[in-house]
Amino acid sequence: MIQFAPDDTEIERRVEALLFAASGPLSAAEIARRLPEGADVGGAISALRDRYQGRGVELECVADRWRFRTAADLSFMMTEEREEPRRLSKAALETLAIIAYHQPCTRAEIESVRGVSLSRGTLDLLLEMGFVKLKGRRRTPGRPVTYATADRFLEHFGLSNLYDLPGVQEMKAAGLLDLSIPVGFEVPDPSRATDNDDEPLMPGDDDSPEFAQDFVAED
Amino acid sequence: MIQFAPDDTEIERRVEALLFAASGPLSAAEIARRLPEGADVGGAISALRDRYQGRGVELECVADRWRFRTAADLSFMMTEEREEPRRLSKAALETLAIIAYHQPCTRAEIESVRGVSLSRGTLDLLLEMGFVKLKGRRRTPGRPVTYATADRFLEHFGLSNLYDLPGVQEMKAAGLLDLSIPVGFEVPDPSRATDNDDEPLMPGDDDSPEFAQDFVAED
Amino acid sequence: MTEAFQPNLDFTAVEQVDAREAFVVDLEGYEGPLHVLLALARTQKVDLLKLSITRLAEQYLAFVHEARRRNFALAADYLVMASWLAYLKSRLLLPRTEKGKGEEPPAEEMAAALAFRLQKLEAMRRAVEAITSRPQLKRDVFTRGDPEATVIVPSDRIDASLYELMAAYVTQRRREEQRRYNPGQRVEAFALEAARDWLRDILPRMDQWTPLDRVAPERTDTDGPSQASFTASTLSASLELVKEGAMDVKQATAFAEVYLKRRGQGMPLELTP
Repeated sequence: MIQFAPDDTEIERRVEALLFAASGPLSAAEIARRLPEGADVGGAISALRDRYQGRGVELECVADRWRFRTAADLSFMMTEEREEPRRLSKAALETLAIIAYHQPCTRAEIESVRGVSLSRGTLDLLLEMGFVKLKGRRRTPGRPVTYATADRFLEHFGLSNLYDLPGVQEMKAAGLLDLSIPVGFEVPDPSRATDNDDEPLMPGDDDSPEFAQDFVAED
Repeated sequence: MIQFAPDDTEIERRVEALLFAASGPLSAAEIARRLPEGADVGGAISALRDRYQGRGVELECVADRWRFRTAADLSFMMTEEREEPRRLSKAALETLAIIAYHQPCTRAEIESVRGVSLSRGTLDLLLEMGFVKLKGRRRTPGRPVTYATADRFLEHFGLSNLYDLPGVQEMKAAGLLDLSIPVGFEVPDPSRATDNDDEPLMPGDDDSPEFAQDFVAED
Repeated sequence: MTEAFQPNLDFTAVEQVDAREAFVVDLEGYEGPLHVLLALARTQKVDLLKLSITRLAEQYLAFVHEARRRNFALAADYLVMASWLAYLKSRLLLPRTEKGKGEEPPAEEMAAALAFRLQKLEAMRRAVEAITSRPQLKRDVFTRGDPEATVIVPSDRIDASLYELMAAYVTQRRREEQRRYNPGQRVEAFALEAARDWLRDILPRMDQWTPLDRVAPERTDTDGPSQASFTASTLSASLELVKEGAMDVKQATAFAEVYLKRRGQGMPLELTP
């Protein structure tokens, strides 16, 4: 790229870009190192400072280094409106995956696939996010509650119904199952799951908080 | 803190601060949620866009969201910030382009455009990088899975939406984005020997791409 | 059909093409027959719509011939394409007398379709160039290097794709499979049957309320069942004996010690120290 000797406006642009992209505050010397010899860094910084004066973002000097930060009077926007990131933990994602493919399934069944016991809160989180719902009770000793995916799950993953969940073919196509496909590996088709073994929840079962509490206590 | 109804300049300041502070692109709705009721977000965004036009930092629309980024012509300065990008093979790029321009499309459709079967590792790399996502299933026999591009693709290449894909209108006008081959053309393919038994196309098939309908139905 | 295209493979054709286009056989650069055809079509320097399919077929056959002469191992689909093109070419050259085999579309249509496919592939090639020449994130353009400490995270986005869901599922099923083949993880249980025999054996001596853990057999073999399994199975077996009316069980409160005692007469239990 041919670079003509840049004028002051161009130097200002470059300083602006550098300060914006930098991962921390930059000193004038650090900035100068990335500019053509003899560039007026001081002048560019002070021009930028004036330009951003009173804007939503301001140029600030801390310990002889420069950085952009949002205007102090707008800090209320940064704190009050902050929202918790909703990132699914590995455990949550894995649990969700098992419920999706093996639904309806009990907590014990989830644990048997995962090989570790479900930590407190994993299922709660999925229930709270509306990805998973209580489905019924298994007609086996202890009558354990079964879980299934809820509508929000389909919405989030853009599936029109459970039949659309990717199966073995797609797992292969995506390179997830290649060399060492376990013998007899099968992925259950949740859309053909039979609920015959399950009984419906009693009225109030699914929204009674004590129940969820109970369940958590079993951990 | 007492907040008087802010004027347009103040709204612009706030939008500027929000966009600067955000870790990812923000949609107009996400910005509006953090501003007083009735604030003209669209006006503020376009004012900001003008203000930053030609500066070292610019306001850009990607995947229908807004973000500040450094000016493209200054990339030569950003050596320290640069991450070594994962190099996509020619096959992967071609696959990505086919998915981008024909989405949602099936694996078989991608293969038919390229005339070769997709090698292992092509699609899964794109999936893993988050450029491509599984979209749904085609409502045709076998219900093949369809692929589409993910927001990450638009964000990476700085595209505001899919209509913004280079040349998409011209290609569409030239009929090049139609997945059905105009006449009964089938290059014999040893891996799909039984395809010869395909029914002839029904009249009118070529001007009614079921594909476009799918797109609507699967959403 | 083979006879029909033999004449095309003569050396003059190869040499003509070779001399004219200086076409280098480089299989590494091509993904498949269609990509080769596209590269060859470009050498005709005409609009893909006005492409001479006959000539393209000749060029391709020369390419295949040359590749074989230099002992390149050509994949089957390259050869299938060669014979198909030879066939197409022969049909294009032959005067159209009768309606072929009836079901087959006219050769001109097949040629048009091939041209269309090449156009389509070419369009995608151009698209790749157009897309990759755009400023790319973290290569050409950069977002804020140091977002504010109080980051505003777009709230309606949850970081989980269908691919990740699939990956999470497969990973676990894999692990499950591996666990199944790990003999070290097998859990030995104290069989209920054995627990029942054990209880019946010592029952005559249990005429006092005795804590459960003193009644359960003590673990001696480190490979055998765990102490918890001994205790649990003994409790289960004792409940069966209660049902049969052979013994009583009591527990003062939840989590308190469980006491066992036989019903009726018997010998006193010798407690182990």
